[in-house]
Amino acid sequence: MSLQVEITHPLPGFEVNVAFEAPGGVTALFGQSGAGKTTVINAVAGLLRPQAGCIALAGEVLYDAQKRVNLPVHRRRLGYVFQDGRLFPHLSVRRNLTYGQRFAPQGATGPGLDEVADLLGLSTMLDRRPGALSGGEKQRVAFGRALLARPRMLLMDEPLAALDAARKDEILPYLERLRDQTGLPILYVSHSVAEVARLATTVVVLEAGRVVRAGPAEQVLSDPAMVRQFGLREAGAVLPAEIARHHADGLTELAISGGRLFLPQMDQPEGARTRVRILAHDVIVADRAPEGLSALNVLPGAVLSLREGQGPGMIVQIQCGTDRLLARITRRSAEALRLAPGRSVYAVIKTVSIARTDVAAR
Amino acid sequence: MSLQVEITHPLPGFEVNVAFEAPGGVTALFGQSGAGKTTVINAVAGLLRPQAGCIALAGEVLYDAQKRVNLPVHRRRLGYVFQDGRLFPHLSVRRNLTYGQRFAPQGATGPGLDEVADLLGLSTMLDRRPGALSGGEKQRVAFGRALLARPRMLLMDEPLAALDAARKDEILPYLERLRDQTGLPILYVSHSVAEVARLATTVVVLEAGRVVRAGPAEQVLSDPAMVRQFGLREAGAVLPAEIARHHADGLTELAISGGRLFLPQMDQPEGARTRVRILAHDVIVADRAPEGLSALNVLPGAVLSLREGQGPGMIVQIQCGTDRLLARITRRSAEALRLAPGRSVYAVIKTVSIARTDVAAR
Amino acid sequence: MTGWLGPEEWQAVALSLRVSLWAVGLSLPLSILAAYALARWDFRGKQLLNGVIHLPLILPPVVTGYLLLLGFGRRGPLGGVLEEVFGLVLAFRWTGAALAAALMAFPLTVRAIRLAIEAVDPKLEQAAATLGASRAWVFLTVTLPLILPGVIAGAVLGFAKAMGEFGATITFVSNIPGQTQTLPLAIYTFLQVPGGDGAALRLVAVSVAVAMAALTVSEVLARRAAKRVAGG
Amino acid sequence: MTGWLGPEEWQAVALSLRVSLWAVGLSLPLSILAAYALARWDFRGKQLLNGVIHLPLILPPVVTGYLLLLGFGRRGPLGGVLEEVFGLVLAFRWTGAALAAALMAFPLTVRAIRLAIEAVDPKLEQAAATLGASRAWVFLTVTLPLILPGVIAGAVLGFAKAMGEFGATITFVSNIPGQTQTLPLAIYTFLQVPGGDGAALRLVAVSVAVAMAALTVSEVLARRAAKRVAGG
Amino acid sequence: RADTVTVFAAASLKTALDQISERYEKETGDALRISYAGSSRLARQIQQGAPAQIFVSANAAWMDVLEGEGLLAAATRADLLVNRIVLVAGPGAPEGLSLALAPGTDLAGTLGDGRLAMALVEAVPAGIYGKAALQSLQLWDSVAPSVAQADNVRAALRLVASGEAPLGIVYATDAMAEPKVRVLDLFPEDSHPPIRYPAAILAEGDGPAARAALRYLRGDVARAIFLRNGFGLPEGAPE
Ligand SMILES: Nc1ncnc2c1ncn2[C@@H]1O[C@H](COP(=O)(O)OP(=O)(O)OP(=O)(O)O)[C@@H](O)[C@H]1O
Ligand SMILES: Nc1ncnc2c1ncn2[C@@H]1O[C@H](COP(=O)(O)OP(=O)(O)OP(=O)(O)O)[C@@H](O)[C@H]1O
Ligand SMILES: [Mg+2]
Ligand SMILES: [Mg+2]
Repeated sequence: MSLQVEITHPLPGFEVNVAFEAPGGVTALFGQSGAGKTTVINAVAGLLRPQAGCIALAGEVLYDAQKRVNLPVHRRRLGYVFQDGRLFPHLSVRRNLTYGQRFAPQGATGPGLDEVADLLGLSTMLDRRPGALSGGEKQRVAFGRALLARPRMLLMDEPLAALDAARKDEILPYLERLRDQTGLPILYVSHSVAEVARLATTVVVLEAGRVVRAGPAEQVLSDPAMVRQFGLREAGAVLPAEIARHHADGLTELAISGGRLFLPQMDQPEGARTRVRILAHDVIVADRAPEGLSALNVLPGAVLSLREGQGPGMIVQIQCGTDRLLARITRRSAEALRLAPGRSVYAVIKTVSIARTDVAAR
Repeated sequence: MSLQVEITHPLPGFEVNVAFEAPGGVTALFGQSGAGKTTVINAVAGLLRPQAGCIALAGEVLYDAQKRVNLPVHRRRLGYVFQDGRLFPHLSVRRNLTYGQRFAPQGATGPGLDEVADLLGLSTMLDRRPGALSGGEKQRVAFGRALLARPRMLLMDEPLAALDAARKDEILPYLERLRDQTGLPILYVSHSVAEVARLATTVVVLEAGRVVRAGPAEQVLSDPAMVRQFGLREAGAVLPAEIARHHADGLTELAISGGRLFLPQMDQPEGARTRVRILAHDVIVADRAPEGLSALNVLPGAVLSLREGQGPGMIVQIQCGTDRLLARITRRSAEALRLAPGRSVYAVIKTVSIARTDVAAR
Repeated sequence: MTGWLGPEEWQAVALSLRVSLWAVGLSLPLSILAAYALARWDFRGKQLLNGVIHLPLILPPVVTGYLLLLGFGRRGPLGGVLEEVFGLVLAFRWTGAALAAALMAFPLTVRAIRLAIEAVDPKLEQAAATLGASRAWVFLTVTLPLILPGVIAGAVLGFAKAMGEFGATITFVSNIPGQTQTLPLAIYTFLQVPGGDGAALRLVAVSVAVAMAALTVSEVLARRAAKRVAGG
Repeated sequence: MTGWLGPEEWQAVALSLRVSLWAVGLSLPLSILAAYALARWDFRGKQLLNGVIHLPLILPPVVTGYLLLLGFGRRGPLGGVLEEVFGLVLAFRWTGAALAAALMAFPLTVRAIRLAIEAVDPKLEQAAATLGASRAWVFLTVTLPLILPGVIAGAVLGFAKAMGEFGATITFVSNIPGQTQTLPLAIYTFLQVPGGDGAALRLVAVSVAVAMAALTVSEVLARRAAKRVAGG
Repeated sequence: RADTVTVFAAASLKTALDQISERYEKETGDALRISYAGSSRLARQIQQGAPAQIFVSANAAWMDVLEGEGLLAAATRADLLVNRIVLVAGPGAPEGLSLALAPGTDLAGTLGDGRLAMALVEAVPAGIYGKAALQSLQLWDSVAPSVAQADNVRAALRLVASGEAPLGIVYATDAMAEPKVRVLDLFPEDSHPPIRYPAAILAEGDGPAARAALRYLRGDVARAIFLRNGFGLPEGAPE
């Protein structure tokens, strides 16, 4: 199931003019506040009628300005988690959650009320009305409501922004499973690179209404040119990996093209393919194999390029096997280590810095 | 200016029963979704009348159930940034922003409209109405509106949750300046430990309507017992520091009790006192002084305690001078390095991992 | 009680209730439809429709009554059709009184409901649509419950108006005891005779009591509906 | 045009406009106050107040007219006071017609405004209070602008009702050409005479035209006010 | 089998007709169902096919209209009653005021800034007669600005009775029934057209029951009641 979007829509001040394809899985829409993310999602949902362009889901045309096709909102069957909640104030939490069920087609399957309420921690408040919920609780209901409508696709506009870390950690794996097991495509807006890196198969970066970069998550997130969009702290590389072995002491050994990585126990079976994200600021560069360090992961490689930023830092791209790592170090260190393209170095990565949130299955 | 809160208020299902003091500066209310944060802030603002207890700001009683004192909302003069925006839909952005100005007392000073609009990136949309703003833009207007009302205190309920990293990075230093220069006390709800660590002088942790921990930010955030509340990834130590020297290559040298730390250029003058936060997962433990590493910061110390968690990781507390660092390493490494209380070790910290967001003035 | 009011007066009370309830009951769906159309649709002649709906309010009731008489009287074009096709006679029957009352109440009911509809956030209706609800379902499950307080307010306003309607009724269906003599007509009749003030006053009291009861019930219902929405 | 309506008829038109505008203008602040009290305050006797406000709707207009006559006539208790203290005479004057019209329009106006007030999210008012606005300021700067469409709707409903008011007016201030003979009274007079239909019809047309114009203007105003709120 | 006859009658006849109707029912077992309203309103309804069988109008003009349209049963129209108009004073008038109606009477001066209450002078019979009478006495032009027109004669009477208007012109029958007013003078009989209440059977409602009822209205029992209520009988009717 792939979603094709190609729309133009003028807004006072600037124009939204985007074209991208969401090939299934999770497509993250990323961009500054006001970049046009909600506008694009609204157009897909049918809540906004773009001036020109067309939108198609799995070959079915949802909207085509030229052919004058405009499938009504309720027949698009796209579960939309709104940025502003929009719960039905007159219905109990339970009836908010089950609202869409009666409209779902006969055969549609999916998680049940109990499962979703449990996951979202809403089981004790099913009989309350939205007026008696906290901000995060409201957002969770909105989330569950969209899920339970058995949609063909999910549209999520910052669904987790109001949630605390613990709750996020519960919901993210669920979203992953949803993506992997049901194949439900998801269009996902988030300001959190960590969330995007974990969930997204495809990343579309918007700036002032235009797509500045779109492609597979690994490529877009590892692109040193995108550092400004994601923020210096979030720059990093996403590498394909395979689960090599689960060790008895709770560590999992991953095989990447440049060597081995150890990280805390993962769920997937040995042999499974996965993805790891290594943040640039978590990588230490050494000119010799370090000894007596608590860091378990030391990968040999060669400097590919050096990029100076503003300030005292630089980004070093290191070729490790067929993959490219990013490391953020100070210019002072670069000089001390006499780094230059071609120089062979070791990348030192702490085990735990490849945290679970940053590992995603593909 | 200190805020005293001591209230009891029953809600269906559980009871909010909190007592804490916010001694000035930024007091962060931290807790899971539904813990009662908004309820507490509403009580302070006067939007909710607690069943029992009292609330006082700088000695002035705002509310006292026993003495039947209840200062009306508009005379409390507390700028409230709501979790749900609440912009005036019929007023332009400009008039939303300046709404509170006419009610401010004659002498009150503070930032002007232009300054705030600039800071918040709203200058180009002053004549729009809130209906024509994006989610993040709305939240920024709500923020500016509260600021411009020249309040005696700010109440902020997740003010930055809807903003992207770039915008946050612009607003956070501003909040810091506000806190430091105007001495405006702020009660701040956030799910982001990074934000809290950067801004908060005092942290109050709520759980199911009760205060489970309250105190100076350094202590609460560095408390290994609070790891569950903040999440494993956010565990770390917050240390007092002094700016020793600004180097020509853009690095700033900080003096802490256990040695010297290098980090990217800071704004504050040499000699200024500040705070650094060192996340546990950013610390590598070595049994000898490492060589040939890009990491600039190597602090000698001694293992104080080892705490095993679930999973393959452990938390090592290291005494460095008079301060205590936390390091998160794998059990495998701990065994390899034969770590035990008393053993002298080196803590290796990458320069850049003490990022600007995690440094706060006091 | 039966001693307090004569049988003819009880008849008037019962008739008024019947007329008003039918008037409100039958016109309510139409009022909701009209209010929805005015609030949410854009169509040619919308202003005209709005004007026509308000006519009974603007015109002196006597004129409305005469127009009804001309249109729905037995010799009137519409009256003839109704009688032939549906066997429904309005002129000089209580059914005609109900029509007059409904017509006079219509602008009030429509206005109240329209205001309520305009206050519903279309974003909620959009949300329902994204969940698969067609327009009709959105209306039934979201819009209607949300405007319930307004519908109740409109219905009661209409009921009160129907209970008090005089000019159009007496002009259209005359003042026939037991058939078209509603409370206000009976009051009027008593006011026409010397010494009738006492009887008129009693009927006024009944009229006021009924309307107050309706008001009170409606307030309670509306408040309950509103509380559901506010959440609690 | 002047040839089309006689001078006396023009007088009636002008008088009706004057009476209706004053009726609505003067009663509007009171309507807003009453609506606010009913929507937002809790006090003893609220139901009673609500009932009293609705009385003119419930009672046959003739009865309202008589009650006005008894209370505000020159010999009535209130009429005497008003005349002595303010030199304001209502009986047989256009001022009395305005009072009657205002009273009859009051329940309609109050209902409309009340519905609008109930639709305002109290959270916005709370937000204004946190910014330092006292209750009065909150009302002026937040509530009032937000209910503007409702106020306009209410005012127009009231105006239309005032333009069409007949029963209470003729009973209270009787029919004095040039002083109290409003349009509906003039129309009524014509309708009573065999052959007066033509003249009555012309006046009806004028009445309808005026009310339609008011309606249209109000729709435009209300839509503009609503659009401001919706944002655009 | 009891018959019910529907009568459309001028509102001012209510007191008398209700009494007659009660007697009629008692004596014959048949019932009268009477719809009281203004004559013009009833006449228009009859034009539109109202189910009336007998019409008693306070106004000959509207009966003429119906007759002209052929709505009356042939040869059933006859005047049922006559009435007089009087000048009355109420609590608003000076105590002990007396006034005789004649050309030159200072009616306007007596009123001062008070009002003369009448029924609508262009539309309602009592008002039309009153205006005609004042005109023939040459008083109309001077009092016209002081006239307060009520929508029916009963409302005019009420204005006088409540003291709002010191003087009023009403039917003699009304004046008699209202203790709060006193009659200052009768208008001369020749100062206005004769005040007659014609009654007729309507073509559509004609039948033995209607005929019997109208006969009863013209019979002795009814007449006695009418007289008791202050009405007169038309000339030529057997005393
Ligand atoms: N009705 C409107 N009229 C004018 N401008 C509008 C309107 N709606 C949205 N905009 C503008 O369009 C731009 C894109 O809005 P949109 O809601 O799509 O942003 P977004 O990417 O979702 O931002 P955020 O992350 O803040 O929610 C914003 O700059 C906004 O100000
Ligand atoms: N009117 C109410 N009736 C019943 N329960 C309520 C009501 N209002 C709030 N609650 C409950 O009180 C608890 C605290 O709510 P509060 O809004 O203070 O949470 P919070 O800490 O702000 O959460 P969040 O981070 O999700 O905004 C929640 O569990 C909520 O469900
Ligand atoms: Mg958005
Ligand atoms: Mg909250």
